[in-house]
Amino acid sequence: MTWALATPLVLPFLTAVAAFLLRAHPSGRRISVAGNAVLLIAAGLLMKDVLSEGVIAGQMGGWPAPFGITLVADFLGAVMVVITAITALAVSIFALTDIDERAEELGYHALFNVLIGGVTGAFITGDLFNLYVWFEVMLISSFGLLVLGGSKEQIDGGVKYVTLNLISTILFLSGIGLLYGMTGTLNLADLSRSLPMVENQGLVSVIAMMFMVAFGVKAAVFPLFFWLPASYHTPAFAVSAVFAGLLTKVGVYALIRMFTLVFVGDTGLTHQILLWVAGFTMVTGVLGAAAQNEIRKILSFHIVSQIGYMILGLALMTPLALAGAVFYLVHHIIVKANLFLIAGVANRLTGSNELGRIGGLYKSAPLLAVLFLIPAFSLAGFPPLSGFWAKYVLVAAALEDRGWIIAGVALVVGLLTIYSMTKIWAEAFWKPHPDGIEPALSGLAPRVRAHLLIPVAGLALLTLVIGFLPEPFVAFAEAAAAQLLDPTAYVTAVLGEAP
Amino acid sequence: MTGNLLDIATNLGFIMVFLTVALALWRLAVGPSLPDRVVALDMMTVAIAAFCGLAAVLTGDAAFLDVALVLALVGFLATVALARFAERRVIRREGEEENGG
Amino acid sequence: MSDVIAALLILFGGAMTVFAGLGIVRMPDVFIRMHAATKVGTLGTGLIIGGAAVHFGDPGVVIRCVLIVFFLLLTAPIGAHMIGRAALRSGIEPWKGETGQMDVAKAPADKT
Amino acid sequence: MNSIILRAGTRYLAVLLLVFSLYMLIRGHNEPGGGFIGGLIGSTGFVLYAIACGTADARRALRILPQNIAMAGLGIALLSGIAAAIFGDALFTGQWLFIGETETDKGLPLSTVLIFDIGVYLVVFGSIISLVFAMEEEI
Amino acid sequence: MTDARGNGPVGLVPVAIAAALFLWFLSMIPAIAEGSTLRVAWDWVPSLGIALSFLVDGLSLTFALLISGIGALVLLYSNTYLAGHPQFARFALFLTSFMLAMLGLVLADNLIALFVFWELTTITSYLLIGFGHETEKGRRSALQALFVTGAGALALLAGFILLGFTAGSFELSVILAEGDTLKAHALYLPILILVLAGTFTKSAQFPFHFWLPNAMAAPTPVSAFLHSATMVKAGVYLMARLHPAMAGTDAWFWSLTIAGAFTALFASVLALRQPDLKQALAYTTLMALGTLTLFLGQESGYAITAFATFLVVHSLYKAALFLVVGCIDYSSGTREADILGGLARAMPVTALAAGLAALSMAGFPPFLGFIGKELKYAGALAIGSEPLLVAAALVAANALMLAVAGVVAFRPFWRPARGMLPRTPKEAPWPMLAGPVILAALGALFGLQPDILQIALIDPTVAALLGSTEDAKELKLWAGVNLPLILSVMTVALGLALYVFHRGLRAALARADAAAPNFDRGWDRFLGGLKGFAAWQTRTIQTGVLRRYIFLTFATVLLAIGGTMVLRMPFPAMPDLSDVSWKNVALMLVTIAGAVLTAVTRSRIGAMAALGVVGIGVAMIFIVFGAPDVAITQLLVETLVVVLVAVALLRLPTLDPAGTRQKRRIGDAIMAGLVGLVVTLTLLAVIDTPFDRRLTDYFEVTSWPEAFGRNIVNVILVDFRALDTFGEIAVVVIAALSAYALLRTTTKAKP
Amino acid sequence: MEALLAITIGVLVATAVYLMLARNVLRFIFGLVLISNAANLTIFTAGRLTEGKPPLIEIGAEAPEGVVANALPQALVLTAIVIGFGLFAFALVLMFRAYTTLGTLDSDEMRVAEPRQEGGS
Amino acid sequence: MSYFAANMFLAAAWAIFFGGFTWLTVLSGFAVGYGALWLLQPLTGVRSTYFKRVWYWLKLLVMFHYELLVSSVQVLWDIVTPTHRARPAILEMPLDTKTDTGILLVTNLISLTPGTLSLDVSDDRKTLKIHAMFADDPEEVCRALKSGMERWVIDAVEERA
Ligand code: NA
Ligand code: NA
Repeated sequence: MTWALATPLVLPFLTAVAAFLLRAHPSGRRISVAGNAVLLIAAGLLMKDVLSEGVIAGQMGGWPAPFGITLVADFLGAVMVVITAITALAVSIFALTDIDERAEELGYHALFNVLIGGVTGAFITGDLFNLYVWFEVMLISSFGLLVLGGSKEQIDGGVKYVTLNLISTILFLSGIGLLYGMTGTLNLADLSRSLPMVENQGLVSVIAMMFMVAFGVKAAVFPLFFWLPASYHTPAFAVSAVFAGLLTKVGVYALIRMFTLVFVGDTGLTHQILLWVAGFTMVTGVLGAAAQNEIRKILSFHIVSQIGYMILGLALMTPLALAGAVFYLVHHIIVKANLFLIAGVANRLTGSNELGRIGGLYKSAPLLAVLFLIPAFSLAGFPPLSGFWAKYVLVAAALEDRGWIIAGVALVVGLLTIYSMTKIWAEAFWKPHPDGIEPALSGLAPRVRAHLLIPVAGLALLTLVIGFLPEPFVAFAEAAAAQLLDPTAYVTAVLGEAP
Repeated sequence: MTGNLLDIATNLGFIMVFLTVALALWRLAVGPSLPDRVVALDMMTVAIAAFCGLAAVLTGDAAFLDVALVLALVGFLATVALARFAERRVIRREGEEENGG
Repeated sequence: MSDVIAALLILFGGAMTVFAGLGIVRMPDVFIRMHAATKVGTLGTGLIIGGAAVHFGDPGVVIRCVLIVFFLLLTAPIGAHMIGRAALRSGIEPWKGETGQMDVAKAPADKT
Repeated sequence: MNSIILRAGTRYLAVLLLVFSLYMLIRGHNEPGGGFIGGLIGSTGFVLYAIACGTADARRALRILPQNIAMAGLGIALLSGIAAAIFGDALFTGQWLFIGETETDKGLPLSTVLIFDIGVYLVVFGSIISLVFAMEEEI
Repeated sequence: MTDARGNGPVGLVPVAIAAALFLWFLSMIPAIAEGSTLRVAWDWVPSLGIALSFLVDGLSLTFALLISGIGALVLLYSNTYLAGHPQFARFALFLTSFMLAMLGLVLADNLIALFVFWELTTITSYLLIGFGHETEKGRRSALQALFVTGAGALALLAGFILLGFTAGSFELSVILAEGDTLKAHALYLPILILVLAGTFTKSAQFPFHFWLPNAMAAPTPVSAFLHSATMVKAGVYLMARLHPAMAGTDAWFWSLTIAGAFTALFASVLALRQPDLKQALAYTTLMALGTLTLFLGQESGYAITAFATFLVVHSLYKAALFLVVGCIDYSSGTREADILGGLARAMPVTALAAGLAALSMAGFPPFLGFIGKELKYAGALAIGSEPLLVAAALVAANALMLAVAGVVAFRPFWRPARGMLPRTPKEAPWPMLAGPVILAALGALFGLQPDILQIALIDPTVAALLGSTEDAKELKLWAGVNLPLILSVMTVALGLALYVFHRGLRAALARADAAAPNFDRGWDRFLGGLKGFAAWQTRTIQTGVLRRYIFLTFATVLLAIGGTMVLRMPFPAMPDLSDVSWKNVALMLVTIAGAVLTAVTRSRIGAMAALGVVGIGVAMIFIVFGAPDVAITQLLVETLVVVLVAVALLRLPTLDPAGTRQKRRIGDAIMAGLVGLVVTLTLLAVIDTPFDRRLTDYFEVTSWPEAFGRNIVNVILVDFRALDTFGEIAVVVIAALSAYALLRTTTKAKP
Repeated sequence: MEALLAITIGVLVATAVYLMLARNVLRFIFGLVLISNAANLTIFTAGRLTEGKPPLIEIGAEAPEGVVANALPQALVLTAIVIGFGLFAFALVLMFRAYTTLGTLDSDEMRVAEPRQEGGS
Repeated sequence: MSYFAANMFLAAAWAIFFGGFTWLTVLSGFAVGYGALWLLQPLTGVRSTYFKRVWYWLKLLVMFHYELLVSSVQVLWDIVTPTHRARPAILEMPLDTKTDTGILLVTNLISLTPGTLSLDVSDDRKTLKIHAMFADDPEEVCRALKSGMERWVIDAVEERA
């Protein structure tokens, strides 16, 4: 059982080492793809176990909890691992063409796979300090990936990304220290049991806020999101796709985990603040997007905006709302990663991502147009695509909870999302190319076309599947939400029955 | 009695080492030249080795001598690097801009 | 007995380090300050470590102490050389003594 | 760095640092030291070498690309953790072999834990060297 | 518009689908006419109570027949109209998809399923309106339609969700039975407002009407289909659908009546003002939608019968006229009313169809339009309050409609041309004529034989709305001399007068319109305002200045932690300083001195060395408190930090290069001090709590016996928490690789 | 004693924040070093302080004799120091690279990724 | 170096013979072994500088520490007294030492003895720059260093035919 948990964590690192040592050889990049394919299988097996057994936990090193490090997979953790593997596989295929040999020589595949390892680790660890370690693994590899290529934009964006994320990291680390000082433990399940026993509950709230800010930066919520729009449009497309899909969502995941499992003693304060944060994040993000004229900048601000939806689910803390947050997480990763990949294809065909300088894709690259419309309209929340269900569940949860205003905000932000998506559509696809060129996919070598379109089509297909057959996903999200709301199963799986 | 003497000596030793550190700190803050600051830092590094020796005596645990050992071997690396900086900076200043380095 | 020796070594070593400290504060130019730091400081630390060696007496510890002193003696002069060389090459004029030239060494102020 | 004194000193110091670092690595399980500290000390040897004699010489002395050392170290550390699977244990469960074990004495311990620490050593060693070399080569 | 070659079988497949569907729906008429309903359902998202359920009753069947029937004709028409167009395939795909979505909408029994289809019509219509996407205008119109209807749809979604919560189900068949509880519920008014926001935008009711005329940028068949018979009627359909559950309240009555009446009148006036035939028709559509809305506000049998009848009438003649305009455009190359003329000779069949449809539209007997109009007046007069006012509005609107009918369908054919036509007109090919002819003919047929319509569609529709067919009023050409007939006569007189003077009127209207608020320009202002606001907001938040970002981040930290402290935490007890020794104070002072020196020095090496002091101070703290491993590591790392910085500084400029005097940063200093204070207070509170040492106790007793190591710290690192260490070395490797890559990667030249 | 360290940490944080708010990114780097030290000390202090005795087990003993320093925070701090070093090294190289590429260390002048005309104040 | 190895071996054997490694056993074992080897030298037929070099090393160590002590006092005095008696100067001393190790030792030892500090060796290895604190007579300082410290170092480390 422990290996079902450990394998998805170990695989990316093995892949990274192998791909790095063979980086001069063509097989290096194939290892990356193969490794991520195996990762997907491992993630699937983990999911199978979780589906059949509920929460599963394993002690690394064989040391019992709470002394050794625990890996845990509940529904949320497992689905995040699966979605990570899917994204990683898609992006690693895309990278076959998108990443040049120079970057590979400098260790792109190692950076990428270690990033995936860090993300996976963050999703399945049951130990707070270990979570910090995986956050750092993720962070440092994202630093590397972000600036790989070394253009001025990348360096500039990198400076902002790095500085602000480092502040968050320090805050996280200090918070761990303080929490340890109060409870003497680092195990999340153990913290869940110990914290209510702490006499100074006000102090617990203070530390909770510390974590909220630390993860808030990672999740890019208002008013801590500056680093994201400053940097996400600068790296290679494969890189920004995996960033857009996964990175902020790890922050969201951490917020969900901490504020359902550990910090639930003062929801009147914490979750009320989260609600405000959610609203402002949605609005500022979507307005930020409306002000942009570059595809990836638009998409970047939308990441912020949609993080707000997920936080909304957490803030409401009802079964339906949490289910919405989980569903939104999964949907968003697929869709957003895909949109960044498509931005990459569009860039390759038209030579830019500036809306004013491109166009004509609808006429000459209809396949790409279809592939864009699916995630774009899904993001905008049009039915019957995945984003509709995500938004539907959250809005329903907000209305159910009599959160009229926040529901209204969520809906209006959805409308403005439509505005942004159609702006891209109108400018990049409908409008003729200002230089009169007709950018066609057929102009690409078949190999290149395959590398670019297989992942895009695959993710689009997934979006359609979730959209048209949402029931298993919704049911799963509801089950995951139930686990989050009642962490008994989680805690028991790690520590055994309460004494 | 002798144990007491050693305790007193060690504590005095601590005072003196701290005094040294404080003096070095003053030089470090004041400068004025770059090599002056480097000398001060170097002095502090050496003082820490003494500090480790005192800590070892005070606690009766030789583990702290390991710290001094590492420091003795590695401490001067910083001095070397800074000294090289001071030197190269001058070379660069001659070759390049006035206010460079 | 050994503790008395150790105490004396420590006291003497401590005094030496203070002198070294005073030296780098009081001496008129960087070269002379280096004299103080490199020699007196190293000596003081060496004595304190020696005191520790005497206190423990255990061969393993003594060897460690000898090594510490040895390493210090090996590295301190190299460091001093590097600083001195840098000072020399950055054009710091040595102070010529109170009877020779009364003004304090002209050290180019560190504007970096 | 064109200093005969430094270069001459480095010749001895670098060797000393390397040997010392291995010593710290091996004894780390029982006394202060271990893979991190060992790796850090070992790397300072080569850092010193690079400062004194230039990175070209230092790279020649090292022979292997430092990034490869670091990555290999990561692989070694990981494999030492995965090795537990052979014995049916969880990831990173230490596997011990005591050579010449008797009633009273445990004998010479060999373990995956030590291999892990060696991996840590290599990672720290290789990483710092590659970083410093690259930086040195930039100026 | 290209040659008439057609698109072969590819183009005919959609026609066949539509025709088959039409026939299938026809086959349902007998059952429905008998008063039964058909319902099928599949599970879709049972967890959320959402099913793919469909209900066929009079109302939905009427709509389904209109949609599939007109759909088949329009698809046939466009097969020729767009023959050879490179994007015909996607056009046909979108149009067919639209038709299917529309059918789903009117047949759905589940609110959420209905919403899904509702939005599908929005998307497909967006793509259809944007068919002329190469022009700025085409794109603008598409966005406008999407945005306005999309906005309404979001309100609608909220309304549906609340409706579902209130009724306990999303199934319409359940909700409609819950009408009384619903109307009594506190959420009734919000639900009504939200639902009407959706329907009014979709059906282009004032003040959301402005997108519809712009949507005429779509190819004419699209206009014929979407903007006459189907999509715009989705809102009307929904109001009708919910009529049994929601109608009967004052809120319902007044909002529908006022919006409907105003839209009808306002649109008819503007219709006359349009020089473009298609635009003119678009405004008459608005008028029709207003009228339909108006009737849905009532509950009387007259009104509902009028609604059902006019629904069919309008669909038939409006689709026909749009297609006729398409034919005119196709053969002559223009749609300008001021130029066109004398087409009757060249295009006799078209002229015939146009004439029939126009007479129906104008409400002359014996066309169905006449019956519709009579019922309208009867319905208006049956209104509970202010019937005359409503009737007067309708008379005016109908008179204008008559005038417009003349402008659109009489003038171009029977009056001489007033300018050169771009092409010599000739009759359009038969696939294009089939539609207008059949539709116009049906208008005449139903006028002469209203019973067919009454039994098949009108009665069941009325039954769907009012619960039984008893309230359905009879459709007949001659109902005797009554008030409606008198009103009709007045209408004709007024309409003819308007037609005669329409050119003068148009000029006057143009002047008046220029002075009136222009919603279309308002849209531009809205978008501009939105963009401006977005840009302002983004400029304010996302300044691009790193210092601001960092400041705000720390401000958030301060606010979050400090604020919570104030709200929740007792002030920490006075710390216990009894165990403080001078040595510890000295350590602290060294560390603090180093830190302060780092902050204030202007010398880089000074700062570096001061950092070294802090490192040394911290290392000494580790030594004093029994952490040799940590102290060694700290010193080694500190050394490497100094080395790295010293190397980097060789190429970096001074901290405050010449000319940039470092400003005194009092705000920053206050912020920094407060953050430091908060940290200290938190830490003081933490160390004031009792400490639980069980993890360490466990490590201490197991380290040697079970993990065979005497250095507990190392055992924790390589055994108890090896996974942490593994992650950590991964960080180290990647940091090195990243830094290496950063140094070696080449800078791309930027344009 | 912990209280004394709490004050020290507060000062370290304050100076670090002040440095991080400066225009010159090199100062940010210095602040980063300081604040990392503060965070490490926080963990160390939160695990409570024991003067003297390192957590080592004497030869022949099964467990440490008497009260020794808390080993777990030490291990955590050690990990954090090394991670912190990695992050620091990267950040330093990044700033270095920023200077060689963008020609400035003044963060107010770093306006390539978010140019003035669209975002700028 | 084989003599050195043999000597170490003898010292170790001696120490084990006397019951373990303590300072006394190891040092006395080294001394005894040295004597034995010196006596046996003619029998092996190998002429070696080993015996002389050990002697020179010892002499270097002793003399160095003596110098260290003497000059320390001198410097200390200058630090504690309010006036600076020092008359510093930078001297250039010609170097006879050729090997890197020799240069290292000479410069380090010069640096370690108070009053003098090696600053730099010229690129041609011919001259050493020294900062002397009490250079009332620079020639004399140079001569003392050459005949003292440098001589001892050359004797100890440099192979001479
Ligand atoms: Na997003
Ligand atoms: Na959205």
